[in-house]
Amino acid sequence: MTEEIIIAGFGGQGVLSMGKILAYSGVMQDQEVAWFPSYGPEMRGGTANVTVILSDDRISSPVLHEFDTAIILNQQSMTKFEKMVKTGGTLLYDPNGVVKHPTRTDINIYRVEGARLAVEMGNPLTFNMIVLGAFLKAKPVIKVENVKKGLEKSLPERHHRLIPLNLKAIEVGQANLEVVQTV
Amino acid sequence: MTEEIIIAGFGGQGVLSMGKILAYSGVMQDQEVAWFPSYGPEMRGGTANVTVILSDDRISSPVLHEFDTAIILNQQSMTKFEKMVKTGGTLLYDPNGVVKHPTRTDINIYRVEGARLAVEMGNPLTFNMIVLGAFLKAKPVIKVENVKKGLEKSLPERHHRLIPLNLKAIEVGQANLEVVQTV
Amino acid sequence: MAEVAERLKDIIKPENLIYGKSPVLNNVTMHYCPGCSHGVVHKLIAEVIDELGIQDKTIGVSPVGCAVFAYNYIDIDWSEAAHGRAPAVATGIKRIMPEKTVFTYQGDGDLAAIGTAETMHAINRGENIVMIFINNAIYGMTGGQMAPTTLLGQVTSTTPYGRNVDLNGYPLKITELIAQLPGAAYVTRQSVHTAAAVRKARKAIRKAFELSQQNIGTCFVEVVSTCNSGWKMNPVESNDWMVKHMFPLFPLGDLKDGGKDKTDGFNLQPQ
Amino acid sequence: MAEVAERLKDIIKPENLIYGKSPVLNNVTMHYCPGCSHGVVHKLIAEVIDELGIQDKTIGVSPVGCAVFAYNYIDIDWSEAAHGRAPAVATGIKRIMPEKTVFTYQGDGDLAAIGTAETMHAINRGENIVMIFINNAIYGMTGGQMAPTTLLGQVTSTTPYGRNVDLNGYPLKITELIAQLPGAAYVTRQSVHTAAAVRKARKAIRKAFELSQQNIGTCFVEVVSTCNSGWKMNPVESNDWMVKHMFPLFPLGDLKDGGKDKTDGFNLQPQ
Amino acid sequence: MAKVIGAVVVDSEVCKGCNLCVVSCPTKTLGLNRDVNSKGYHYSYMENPDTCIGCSNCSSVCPDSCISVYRMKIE
Amino acid sequence: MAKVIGAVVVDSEVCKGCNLCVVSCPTKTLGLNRDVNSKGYHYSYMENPDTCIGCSNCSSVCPDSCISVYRMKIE
Amino acid sequence: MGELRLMKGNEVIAEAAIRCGCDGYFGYPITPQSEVMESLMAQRPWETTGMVVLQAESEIASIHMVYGAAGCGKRVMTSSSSPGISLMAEGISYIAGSELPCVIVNVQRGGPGLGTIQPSQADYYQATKGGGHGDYSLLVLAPASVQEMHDFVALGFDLAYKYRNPVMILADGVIGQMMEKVELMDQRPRWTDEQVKEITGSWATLGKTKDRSKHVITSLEMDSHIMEENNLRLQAKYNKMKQEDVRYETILCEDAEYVLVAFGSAARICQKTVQLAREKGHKVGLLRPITLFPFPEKPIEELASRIKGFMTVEFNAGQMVHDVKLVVNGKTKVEYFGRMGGILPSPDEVEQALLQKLIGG
Amino acid sequence: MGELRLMKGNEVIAEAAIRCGCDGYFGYPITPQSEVMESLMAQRPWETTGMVVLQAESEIASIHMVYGAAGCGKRVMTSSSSPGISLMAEGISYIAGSELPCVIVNVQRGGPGLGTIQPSQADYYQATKGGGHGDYSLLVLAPASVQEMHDFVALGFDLAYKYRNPVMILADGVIGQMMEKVELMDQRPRWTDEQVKEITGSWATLGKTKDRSKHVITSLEMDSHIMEENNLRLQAKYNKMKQEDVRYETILCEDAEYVLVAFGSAARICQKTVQLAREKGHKVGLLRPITLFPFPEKPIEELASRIKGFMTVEFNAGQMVHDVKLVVNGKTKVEYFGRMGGILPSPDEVEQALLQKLIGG
Ligand SMILES: Cc1ncc(C[n+]2csc(CCOP(=O)(O)OP(=O)(O)O)c2C)c(N)n1
Ligand SMILES: Cc1ncc(C[n+]2csc(CCOP(=O)(O)OP(=O)(O)O)c2C)c(N)n1
Ligand code: SF4
Ligand code: SF4
Ligand code: SF4
Ligand code: SF4
Ligand code: SF4
Ligand code: SF4
Ligand SMILES: [Mg+2]
Ligand SMILES: [Mg+2]
Repeated sequence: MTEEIIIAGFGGQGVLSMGKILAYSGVMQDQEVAWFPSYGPEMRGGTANVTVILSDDRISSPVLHEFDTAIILNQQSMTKFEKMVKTGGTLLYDPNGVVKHPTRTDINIYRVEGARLAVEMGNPLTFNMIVLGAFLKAKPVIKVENVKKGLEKSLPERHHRLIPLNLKAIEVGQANLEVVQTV
Repeated sequence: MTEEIIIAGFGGQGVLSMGKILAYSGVMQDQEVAWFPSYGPEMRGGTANVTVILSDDRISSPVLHEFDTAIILNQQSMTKFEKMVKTGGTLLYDPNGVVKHPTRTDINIYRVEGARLAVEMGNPLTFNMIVLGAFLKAKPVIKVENVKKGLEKSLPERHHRLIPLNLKAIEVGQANLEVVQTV
Repeated sequence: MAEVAERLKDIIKPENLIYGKSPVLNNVTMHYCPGCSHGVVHKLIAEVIDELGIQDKTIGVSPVGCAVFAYNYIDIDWSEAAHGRAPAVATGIKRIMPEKTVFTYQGDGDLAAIGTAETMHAINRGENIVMIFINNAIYGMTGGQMAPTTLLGQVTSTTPYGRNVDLNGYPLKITELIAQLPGAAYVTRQSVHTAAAVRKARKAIRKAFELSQQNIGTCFVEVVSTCNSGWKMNPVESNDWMVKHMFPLFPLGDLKDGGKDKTDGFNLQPQ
Repeated sequence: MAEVAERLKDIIKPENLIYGKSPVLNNVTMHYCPGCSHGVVHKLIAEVIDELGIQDKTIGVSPVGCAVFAYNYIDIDWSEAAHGRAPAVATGIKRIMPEKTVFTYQGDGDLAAIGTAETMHAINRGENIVMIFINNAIYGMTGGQMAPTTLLGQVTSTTPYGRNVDLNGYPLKITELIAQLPGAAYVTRQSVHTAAAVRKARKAIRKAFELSQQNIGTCFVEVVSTCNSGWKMNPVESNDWMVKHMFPLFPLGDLKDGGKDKTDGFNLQPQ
Repeated sequence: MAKVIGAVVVDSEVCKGCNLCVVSCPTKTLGLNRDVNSKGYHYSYMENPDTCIGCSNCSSVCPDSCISVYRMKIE
Repeated sequence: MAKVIGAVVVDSEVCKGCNLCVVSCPTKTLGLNRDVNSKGYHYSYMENPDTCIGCSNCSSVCPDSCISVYRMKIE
Repeated sequence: MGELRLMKGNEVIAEAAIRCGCDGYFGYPITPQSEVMESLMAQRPWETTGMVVLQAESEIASIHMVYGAAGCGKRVMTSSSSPGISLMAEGISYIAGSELPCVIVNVQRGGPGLGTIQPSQADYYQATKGGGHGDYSLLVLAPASVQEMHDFVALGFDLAYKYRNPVMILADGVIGQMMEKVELMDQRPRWTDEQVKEITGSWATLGKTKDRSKHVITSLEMDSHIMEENNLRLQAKYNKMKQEDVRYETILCEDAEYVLVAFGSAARICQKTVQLAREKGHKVGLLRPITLFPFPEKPIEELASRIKGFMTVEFNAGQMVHDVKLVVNGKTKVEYFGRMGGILPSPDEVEQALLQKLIGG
Repeated sequence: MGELRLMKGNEVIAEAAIRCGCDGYFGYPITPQSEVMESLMAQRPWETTGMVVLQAESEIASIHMVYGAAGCGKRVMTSSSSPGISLMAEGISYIAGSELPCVIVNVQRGGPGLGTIQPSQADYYQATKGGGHGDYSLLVLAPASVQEMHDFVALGFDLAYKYRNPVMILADGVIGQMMEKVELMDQRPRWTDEQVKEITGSWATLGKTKDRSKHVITSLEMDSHIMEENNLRLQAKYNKMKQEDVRYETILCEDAEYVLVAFGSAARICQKTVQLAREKGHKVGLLRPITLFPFPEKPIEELASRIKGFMTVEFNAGQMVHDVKLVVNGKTKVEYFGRMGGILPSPDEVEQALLQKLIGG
């Protein structure tokens, strides 16, 4: 099994750390993983994206021109990455950041109202975990228990008290996945 | 005509400037010339030598392994350069600086008591011009009038008053050349 | 509501405009973080260039640091400089075109760490340039590492437990040293955290550029600044932190005025 | 005549020897020009190392400059340093082997021109090293070019008409700046032109090495020196010239004593 | 006595919502908007448009030069 | 009263004839030799061997450490 | 098995340095590798292993601090990115000339000049042909994974001490910023004073004791004949490296008709290209030089006589391609494909280039 | 005919700079080239032509002063020797990246490190393969006589402006310290403000007037696509140099069976070797690259197909030999002979090597 994922959005949306948790969870279930971010001084307020690869085999290129899954959190990223989803692949997006909704018919499309749900949860910082939950519902490539382990490993001790909140957010995401189309 | 000369002695003996005047004189008679010194921080009190090449043709290598003429002013230089005179070539030396006199039999050997004569002239700085005079007597590759012109060209204006003294020294050198052997 | 709109319409007329964007600033949104002091200082420089009417004779030297893109914002000719070398670049420009007004714009890492030699020597030669020094006690551009002016105890990404004198050395009060260089003409330390401070800083920058027209030595304006991203505070907190922690070590005010030193003291003794 | 010889024989006995060549000096004739101050300072350093019994724990850092071969003369372990970088090299050595005594030996070109940043920052960090600074107002090694400390009016091969402030800038009084760095523990300016001066200089060097054992900051000894070759005078004239021309700008004496500055002033304000 | 009244115009697209103008206003005229601009910043605006005295403090401290200040005397 | 007398030994091969010892001697004991050593330097020597008081001034200023100073008290 | 972690390439450099018993790190911030020093500072190894970590005032100071500390026989290192490495050119030449062992990490970004902070491999020449003056070579290791970032620190020190020569780890922004799973080595103790003395006691500046003559760390030699001997000694050392320490990896080269040659992260991309090409039936292999100096000449020579062509893939204007050509010496085709400015070609883009330049053409 | 003088190579650099109307020189002393600045200072050109001469605090400052002044469209230069050139690596990369014209003289001495002040050609790689980071090339001229030291200053500026690229004059201690007869060019005026504006007005920092948008001298570009374009533009320029500005000299190559390849003072020695060998009946010729970049590929390629072998003669461990091999590409033998450490081989020593390695072997 190899899952090649791009997560893309604004700098402040927790894109990189969502990728990190995903990657760490992969480690927890003994997979090979690669996490490769865009970087630069423009990250302040600019766009950010990260490629995450989970695989049972040795991972070759961290640079990809097509993805199994694209998780898209703003319009710029939609413009850039919709076309890079493999035929039959998956696109998950938060409609709040998006003006032009996806138009491809050869891929699975899901939505999650991450931003709105995060506000409802009373903590905008849960946004990325909600989206992660939705993704795991759409594509259960990682077991939630491994996400938990991943969180434990990746968060510094002093932030461990936040883990329950994060797991709750994942649940909310899982519960709120909307299917737009499946192929 | 090509004349390849090495002049070698102590730093303070005016070796480099003797070479310079020789080279400038060559220019005065429309020859090609090259003047190539040893250089380094060790020049303070250490040895100094300069290769001077006068030629009617374009000069190739400034680095030579044998010379038409060696003008030798101390023992170290004798040790180093006696063997580098071409067969049939010329070695001129000042015996005052030398313990082991030259022993080769296939070259012309001359001497000039430059140091002693300079003291006699009342000006140790004339030493190198005396030696130059002796050389020109032994090998008249340069006309004295061109040496005069060379001096005029190479000395800064304010030192032009020293030219007569220098020319006098050349005369003294010419008059005091001692022939040791000719082949 | 309509009444308010009416009233505003009355006021907001071209003839009532008393402060707007300087024409020497380009219409480009700056890449700086919200609240960054760089933006304020850029504005002041643009205003001064405009006021003095020297847009066509001013060459800026932009550094490596957060202000690396300064050339996108102030509408004059610019030369980039490698990290720390702005004073050398400015020297080259000014010496070769002495009729121009040349200024550098440098951060604390740039001016006081890697560029220390170039800074000290340009000023000691009395190069007739203006130097604007943005002291935000951190390396903003590269993500908040310790700068020469970082305070003892201050947390940065390379002093995560606070700067410690044994491990990291002292903060460097480079402006105090510069003020003693004979080639310095005018050395001042300013800030832009309040409107009053901004007005004083503008005056100082204007004075530096004015003096620079007289070729009387190097004019040096330090601006004690904030880097809220690097400091991990919001802009308002940053200003408070700066006032509380930085001002004691870097007190505002003029450090030198009146042109280069006389040469007497540096000459050979008379025969 | 015989009587004299007899008398001398009486005096010249091992037990009457009161001053001879230091055992820490190698038996190699130094390459310096006759009368060069470098030789005297080398001797003093050797004597101090001998007196303090620290030959086996002292590492010297030799510069690029006339003293580039210092390692041939003083019988200790040495590291070369690229031009100007001795303070960085010494920092590396001292930080990695804090139990050693580490000193740099640098000329004015090395320490105050190309090496300005390394000099200022090593001292500002308060590196626990000794720095010996030979200020002969010229680049001896390369044939007598202008140095940062060359006086205005002084003739060198790159200021053949005398140093001129507009063309060449001011002499740099770097020791005065160094004395203000908080990391400096002891800063003094000495000379070796008379026997009395030599004795004072030896004391200063000894003090610097002694203090250095206590790790209380950087100890810095400037020696105002002659370079008769570069100055184109004989050694005796050179000393006179130095006294007359250099001492007014570079007055002898201590500039700082008592260890690194307290850290209070450099700290964050208490909460 | 001549009274001075003022008003400001904030370029809300350029504003980064740093809040520096808000705290620098002596008359508490300004506030950050609940809405965000296209870059997601809560931009500054005249919360109390009546109180502005046109002192240009806000504009002075604004790093992004997005405030224009207008002032007029009224009798 | 105890008088102090001195003497110096100059390593004439190492001496570079710089003259610094000569001018530093308070008793004019030293002078530069007319002869030169193998490197061509007029080396320093005790011109007036009687006058040396063993003060070691000469040795202190010598850049080439070629002077050894001896001193003894005589009654 | 050692501890498993998910780490950034830059962070793992720091971790590996501490764990392999490195004595000191001297550096200056620059993107994309500032995390190396930041991680070290966060870990405070001076309180555990005793490792020294110092933020210098510049890259120049850093490299000369390394010079001083390496001269004491200690295992020290620095890291930087392209412009910073350029500033070290003089210092690196001194280190090579004085035969000091140390590790220098270059996490390359795009040049020339200030260029871009995006990844690049344009310092290949600088690393392998001596950016500084004079005849010298670094031993250059090119990691292609976070695991190799880890492994090459310890390996780098081993080789540096084997040859008394600076070792460069030539990484790039991709490997520096990427996170992968990495197996960490167990903590090794730093060399004890006794070990340092045993290993480096014949040359290091540890203080001149009565029982030996002084040690001098220097590259200076004014006697031309001795200087030439020094140069010859260096050259002999480089030849020895060529004999004993060439490292490379081949993937599917046995039956290959076409071989991609790529190092570092470009090789990672090519790995996938090989897969894509094989899926289409093209017999493509990959040769990945791990040591860029000494360059893997033998395997290339062997392949040259039996394959239809090589194509190097580089994030630069074509640098390593010349080293391949030198080895191939006309025996088969050698092409180059590359991108610059921080653009990373995707595996299929490389595949297309391969088809165009070699297979199709 | 111009004025004839007997001058040192270093001095003539200064003289030529003044006479060709150079606007500024920024430098720092280092043997064996300090006479360049000393001669300039003695001549006081600021009082005659208005040329600026400044002794900087270091080579780093020098090269960045050049950066600033060159950005103003002025014709400026610096000179140094090997270690000093290494220090300029970052600055040179910036100059190349910002496409600034200027002349940089390297009077090489032996390395690595402090090495020796004696002559060397060991900076060939540094000069031709980019000592600094990133993909860039200098146009490199290698003078073999004092006359060429003179001529290449003006030529260097012409080429620098033709390409908006830094030009390096790669000399060595032999040519720098040697005196030969030289014909000096007549004094040319410096460019007037009008000329500067005409020639450089489209890019130089002359002050932004209302009629144009601002000029920015920079090598920075964060957009990868634009950065790649910048890189491609540079590469196109280097290709143009290869088309239009290759310079070399051949001596007795028409009927040669063996050809020596040497540049700079090594070529002078080889000239005599050719003579010696011809006297003994060996058909030997000499190819002297004058531009080291762009390298004279065509003439070597042509010779490669008809001669029995090349031997490069270099004062280094064998650097240019690789460029010759790359061109020859296996068509004939390519040998190298060299000396290091400041030792200069004599013409007969080269002859012997030639006999041993090529003719005899
Ligand atoms: C030679 C070199 N070293 C390091 C860097 C990385 N770098 C870029 S900006 C900077 C320091 C920025 O700090 P400062 O000068 O204080 O400016 P600020 O961003 O704080 O305004 C550094 C280290 C570089 N670009 N070049
Ligand atoms: C990078 C570099 N630049 C320049 C030089 C040449 N150089 C050698 S010593 C020196 C200066 C010597 O002057 P100073 O430091 O005052 O020492 P002094 O010889 O006067 O004792 C210079 C410029 C060098 N070796 N390396
Ligand atoms: S990082 Fe700091 S200095 Fe840079 S733009 Fe942000 S606040 Fe300003
Ligand atoms: S040149 Fe000057 S500093 Fe150097 S040895 Fe001679 S006198 Fe001393
Ligand atoms: S102009 Fe003055 S009163 Fe009006 S909003 Fe701005 S700061 Fe407030
Ligand atoms: S100061 Fe400027 S950028 Fe900041 S909130 Fe006010 S208007 Fe917006
Ligand atoms: S010891 Fe004193 S008295 Fe004796 S020679 Fe020396 S200086 Fe003169
Ligand atoms: S001081 Fe020393 S070197 Fe100089 S003359 Fe006297 S003994 Fe000789
Ligand atoms: Mg800063
Ligand atoms: Mg000096």
